Amino acid sequence: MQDIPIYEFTLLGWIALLPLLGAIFNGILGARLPRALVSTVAAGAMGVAFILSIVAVWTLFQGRFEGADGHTLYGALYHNVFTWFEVGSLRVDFELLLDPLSAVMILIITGVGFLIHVYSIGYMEGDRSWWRFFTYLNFFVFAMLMLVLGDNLVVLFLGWEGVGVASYLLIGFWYEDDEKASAGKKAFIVNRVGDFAVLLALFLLVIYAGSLSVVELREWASTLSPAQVTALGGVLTAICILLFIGCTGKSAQIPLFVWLPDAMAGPTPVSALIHAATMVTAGVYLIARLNFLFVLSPTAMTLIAVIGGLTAFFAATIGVVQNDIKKVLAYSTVSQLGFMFLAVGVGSFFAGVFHLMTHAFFKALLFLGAGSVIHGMHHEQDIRRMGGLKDYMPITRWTFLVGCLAIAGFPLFSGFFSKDEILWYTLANVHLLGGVNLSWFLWFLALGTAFLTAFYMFRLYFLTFEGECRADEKTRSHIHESPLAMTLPLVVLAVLAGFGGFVGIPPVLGNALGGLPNVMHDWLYQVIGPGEAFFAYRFEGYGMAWMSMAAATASGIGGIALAWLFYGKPSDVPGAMAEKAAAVHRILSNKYYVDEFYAATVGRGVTLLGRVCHRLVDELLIDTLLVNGTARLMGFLGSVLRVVQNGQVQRYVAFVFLGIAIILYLVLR
Amino acid sequence: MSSLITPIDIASTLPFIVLCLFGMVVLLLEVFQRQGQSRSYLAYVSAVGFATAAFSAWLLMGVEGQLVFHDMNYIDGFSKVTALLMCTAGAVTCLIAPRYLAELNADRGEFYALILFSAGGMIMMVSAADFIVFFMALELMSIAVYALAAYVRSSRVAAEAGFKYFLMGAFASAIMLYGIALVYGATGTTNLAAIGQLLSYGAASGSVDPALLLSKVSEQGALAGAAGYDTTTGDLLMLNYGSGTANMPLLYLGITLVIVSAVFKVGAVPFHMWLPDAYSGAPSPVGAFMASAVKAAAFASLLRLLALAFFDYELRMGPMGWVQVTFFLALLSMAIGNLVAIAQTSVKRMLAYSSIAHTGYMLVAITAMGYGVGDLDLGASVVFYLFAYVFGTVGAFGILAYLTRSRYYVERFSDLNGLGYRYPALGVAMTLFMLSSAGIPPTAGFIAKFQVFKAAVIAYGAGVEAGEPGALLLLALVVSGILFSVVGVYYYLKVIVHLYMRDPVREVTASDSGPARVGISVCAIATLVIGLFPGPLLNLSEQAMSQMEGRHDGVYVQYEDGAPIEDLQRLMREGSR
Amino acid sequence: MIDYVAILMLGLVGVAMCATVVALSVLFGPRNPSRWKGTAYESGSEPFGDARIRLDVKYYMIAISFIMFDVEAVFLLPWAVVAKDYGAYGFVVAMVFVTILVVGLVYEWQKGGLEWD
Amino acid sequence: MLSLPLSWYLMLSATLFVMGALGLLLRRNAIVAFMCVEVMLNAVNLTFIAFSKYHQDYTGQVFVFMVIAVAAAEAGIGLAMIVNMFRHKHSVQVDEATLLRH
Repeated sequence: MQDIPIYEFTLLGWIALLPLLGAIFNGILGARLPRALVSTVAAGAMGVAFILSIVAVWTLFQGRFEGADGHTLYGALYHNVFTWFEVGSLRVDFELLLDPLSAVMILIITGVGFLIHVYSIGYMEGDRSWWRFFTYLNFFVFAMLMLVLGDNLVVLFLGWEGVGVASYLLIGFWYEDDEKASAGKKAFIVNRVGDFAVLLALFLLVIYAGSLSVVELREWASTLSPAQVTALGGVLTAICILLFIGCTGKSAQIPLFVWLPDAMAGPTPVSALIHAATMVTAGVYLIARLNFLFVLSPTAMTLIAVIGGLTAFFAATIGVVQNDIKKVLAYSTVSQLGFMFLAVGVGSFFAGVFHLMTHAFFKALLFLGAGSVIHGMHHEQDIRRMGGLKDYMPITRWTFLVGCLAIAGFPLFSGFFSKDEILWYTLANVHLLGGVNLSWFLWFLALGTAFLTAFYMFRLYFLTFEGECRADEKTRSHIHESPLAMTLPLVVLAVLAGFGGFVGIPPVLGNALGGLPNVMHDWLYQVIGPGEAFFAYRFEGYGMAWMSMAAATASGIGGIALAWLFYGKPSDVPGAMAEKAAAVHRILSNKYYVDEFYAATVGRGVTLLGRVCHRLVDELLIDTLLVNGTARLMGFLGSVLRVVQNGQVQRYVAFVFLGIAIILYLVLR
Repeated sequence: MSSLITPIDIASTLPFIVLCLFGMVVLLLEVFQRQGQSRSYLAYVSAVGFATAAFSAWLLMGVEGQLVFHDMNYIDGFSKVTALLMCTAGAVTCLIAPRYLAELNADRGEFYALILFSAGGMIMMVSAADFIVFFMALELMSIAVYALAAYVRSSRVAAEAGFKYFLMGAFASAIMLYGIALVYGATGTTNLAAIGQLLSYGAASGSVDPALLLSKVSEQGALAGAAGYDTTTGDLLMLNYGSGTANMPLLYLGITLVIVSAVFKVGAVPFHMWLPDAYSGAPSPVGAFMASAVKAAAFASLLRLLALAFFDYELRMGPMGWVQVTFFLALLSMAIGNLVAIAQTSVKRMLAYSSIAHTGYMLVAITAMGYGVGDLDLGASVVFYLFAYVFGTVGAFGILAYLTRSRYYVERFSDLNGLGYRYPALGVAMTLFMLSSAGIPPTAGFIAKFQVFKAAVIAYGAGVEAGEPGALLLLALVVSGILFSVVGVYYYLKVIVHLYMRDPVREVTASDSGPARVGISVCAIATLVIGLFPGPLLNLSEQAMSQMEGRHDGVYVQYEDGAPIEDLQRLMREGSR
Repeated sequence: MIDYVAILMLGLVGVAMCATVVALSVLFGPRNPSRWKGTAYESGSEPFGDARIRLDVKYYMIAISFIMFDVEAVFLLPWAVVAKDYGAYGFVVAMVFVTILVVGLVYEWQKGGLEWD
Repeated sequence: MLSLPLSWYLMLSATLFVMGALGLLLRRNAIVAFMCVEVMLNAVNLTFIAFSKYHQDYTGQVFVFMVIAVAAAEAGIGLAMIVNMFRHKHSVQVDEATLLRH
């Protein structure tokens, strides 16, 4: 493919710098400044960064031209801050690069980030160390921008570590609670396990590609002849799988997904920004960024697809049995991330990034809505003690509903388009090592996931907003709609979640509607085109595409219907107000009856499966064995080994002798 | 007369001379000042001394590498760069010391004199070209540090630490001496480069005509000492070069003993047991000095020894080579250091064990350097690591010293609780040092670890190409290294957690001492700046390695026909396969 | 054989002289015994009791400074042997060496390392 | 003038060295343990002189001078250390110095 023109663009530096400046300012002075100023600085920095990003992307868009293969190309903007270090052949530039892919990312990061900053002003009101919160938040955005803008993988790794640190600090934000502090620690350490794999991959790239700059790596990969590819096959697969291990840590996939549910210990805006919209998608971004590398290793691609599919399904089953409003969303995030990895695994990097974007919209919306609910219910998170909130907080309710429809893939809502794309490519791809059978398997898995997603999301919705309020008197008397600072972002996000999907109309629909273009795909083509061109897809014509879409829609609506069946029954009978006792009784019996029915049918299987996954995989295997187990083992070993040091010099001397003896045996044997 | 001391001799040892002069001046100032007056100004005097020494070392940068003092000493890039390192460490130590000493009413001038003398010893040691000078300098360094360890007379712990450190140190130097004696016996010279040449001749001659070889040997002026032996006395299987070094048990015993005692000084497992006691028992500034300057000097001299004397292929990779030794030592050090550090409750002891772990990482690079065809330039990563490590360590110990008040030592983790908010700058600095030690970007430690592991991976690649045995083991070493550094994050994080996420258990008020603040901030800034702009320092450490005089891999011996020593080594390698 | 006669004679003469001296003192010497004269002479200190008496720390101090300055002879002796050949140059070098020693001595002196009490 | 073969000297010095090392390992009295280190140093001196004679090369003997000086210095510092420790715990038993451990 032809090489891409690159233009110097100094503004990029400022986009990344502004949040950092905000963080430094608040970090040093924040404690002594009035709250208003702190929040203004923090949110202001984000706002300006967002505007600058729009300018930058617009500039990129202006630079478009007709590519050799008839597609529109946009080139890239770069800004070389400085040369970080240069060792022999390896030269690491601290260089920021803006191409269509990173453009999408920075728009999401700064845009959604800005909204969430505004939201936080309302949500964090009255928190003791408010300045600390905004410092961390700004620092996180800076690190995230480093991650997506860095042209060199070492810079990317810097951001990769930075977001880890920021998320650690923010999860443990309310560190007075030991459980929350340790949740932060868990997240950080699990992520480090993934990071070491990434480091190894970088080393291997240094050896075999001789560079870590994405641009140069791309050239290197494009110049590889098939013979070389087969020769390097093992190494390439190793690199890709190592990178993917890093992604499973950062993006919470099997087996390292365990930290994300615990991460809900952090403030809700944090969960929205870091653990739904941006940081956790870093893995998907990395793979899309290096698609030219991954397509060279079908093994890795297959692995990614399978892991993604499994994660999506199992996380969904776990989500079904959660009762904490944030836990449900957490598991649904894991599940949706699984979807994205499924997408990139089957070679449709576009679908992955597209779903990344729509997910950023509706999941941020859902988290913020949940936050608004928690705010209104005075930090009640158990959905069994909610219900009927639609009367108390209408805005939250409607926006939340939009979010639910979007994630459930209800037609013409954003989630519908992206999810359909993923399902279609899963079905149509032919390059997975498992062959067509694997494709079908993954397709059904994804279909089931779509169904479950719709089900538990609307279970959540009905239990929270519909029906009678099950909160106690005291709480109920205080329930209120959230302030404007919180509802405004909700509305904006609701609009995005509602209509955001139309930028990526799938060909099948576009064709039917008279050649509507898939804007998103054309925009991203420059980055992911070559990768996608690598694969062929079966099914000429649109027949199967319609089938897939119909199936997806059906499963989504089916899930909604089932949830309504179980939880949406109109339990708010008019007479309820009259005789409360009877009403309460009826409600109770209703619930009881529903649960009976639920348990008697599909519910039991799903519940069981969910429970098993949760207990077995999550708690036992990961929590106990991998994380705590390892930590304990290390601590235990340490405390055993230190006993050897009994303080007697002569034992030290003895050890020296022992060492010398062993070495001499090694040497002179 | 030929043996006169030339100006270049004096000039090239200027840093050493400056330090010793300042040391003596400080001593005299101390004794001629009335009792009871504050001695803290001596800190500035000795800081100036270090600055002067560093400056003179920097002035010498122009001088091209050469042998001085009758082949006793090198003036080369390596010695200069390491001298800069020692001077920095010493200066910062002197800055963090005075208030601490005053708090423990141990405010006496000997402290600074001893620091100066010991730093002089280090500089001499890393520039030594001969075992005699090497040994003298080593002792000059060690003896001064023994005294420093027990410096605070009122402290039982310090007395015990000093005694243990001394006993183990003396033991180690006896072992090293015995090793040197055996090597001297095998080669007939104590000149490092000459030993290197002779040993590779000896190894090489397995496939080359001994007679020819002997004529070559006796040609070497530096090797006049070796010309005296006769091949007929076969009563010891040491000097018959005709059959290679492979059958020189005493020689190998000697080499092993020398390397072991050098490794002892850097505190690698299982020769590490003195280290935690010494570091944690000694007063914090001394701990800083021992953990930074002394360890750096030990590593630098280890590099020098291996590169000059023991870098022959047979000695490295042969069935009795030292690479396998460093391999196991590195693995053990990383494992034990990191694991035991987790179980510590005292920050000082945690730092001590973590420095053992750092030793392990650096030994990984040394193993890589010696592996396969052997690439001495990979040693640059060690030099760079030393810089990063020194700043982090001195800074951390310095903060402990900064927080220590009379009759209240800050040593346990719980003592740091909540200090991050109480002293923001201090908290940030400590966080930086911990992140750097954990190897998290954008601090110096990350680049350092990156360099070290990269060196190992490169050596692995080269080894695979050359078809060396067990290249995969090297990769395994890297993997385990990175894994253990992941483990390490745990206890470094613990410090940050205590700084920011625990509520204070008791009132800790820092002794706000100006010089200490300066020293700590220098370290903090250096840690960050090196992390962000490592370029210059990387080049400097590359220089240090590439400009090391008498490196064994260089072409320093020519035959009449001009064939370099490499031919011999290659022949010998093929012979040994 | 005859050579050994001389040695024999020498021995005999020696024995004879000792005997003569003792005999003379017994014959003419004055006699007034006291218990102090009866005690053994052991350089002033009491020869009885445990041989492993605990020595005063001061002894160690003196021992330390003695060793320090004693050993320097090791370096000055070879220099003295060749001092002629090296002339002024050698003298200067040796003086540098000695000066350093003197600094050490001054330090110890001022610190009071040389006083017994 | 009969000359012993080099190996005899080496045997002797090696024996001395090992004896010193074992003493350091086994004797509880700090002063004795320290004297054992001195024994090791002198064993090394013997080795040096033997080799120096074997090579007809004086480097070894020069080295011995240095070693003697260093040994003296170490004797000084060592005695000081022991005295210092004695001041604190009124015993010079090596195995009683276990304040620092684990």
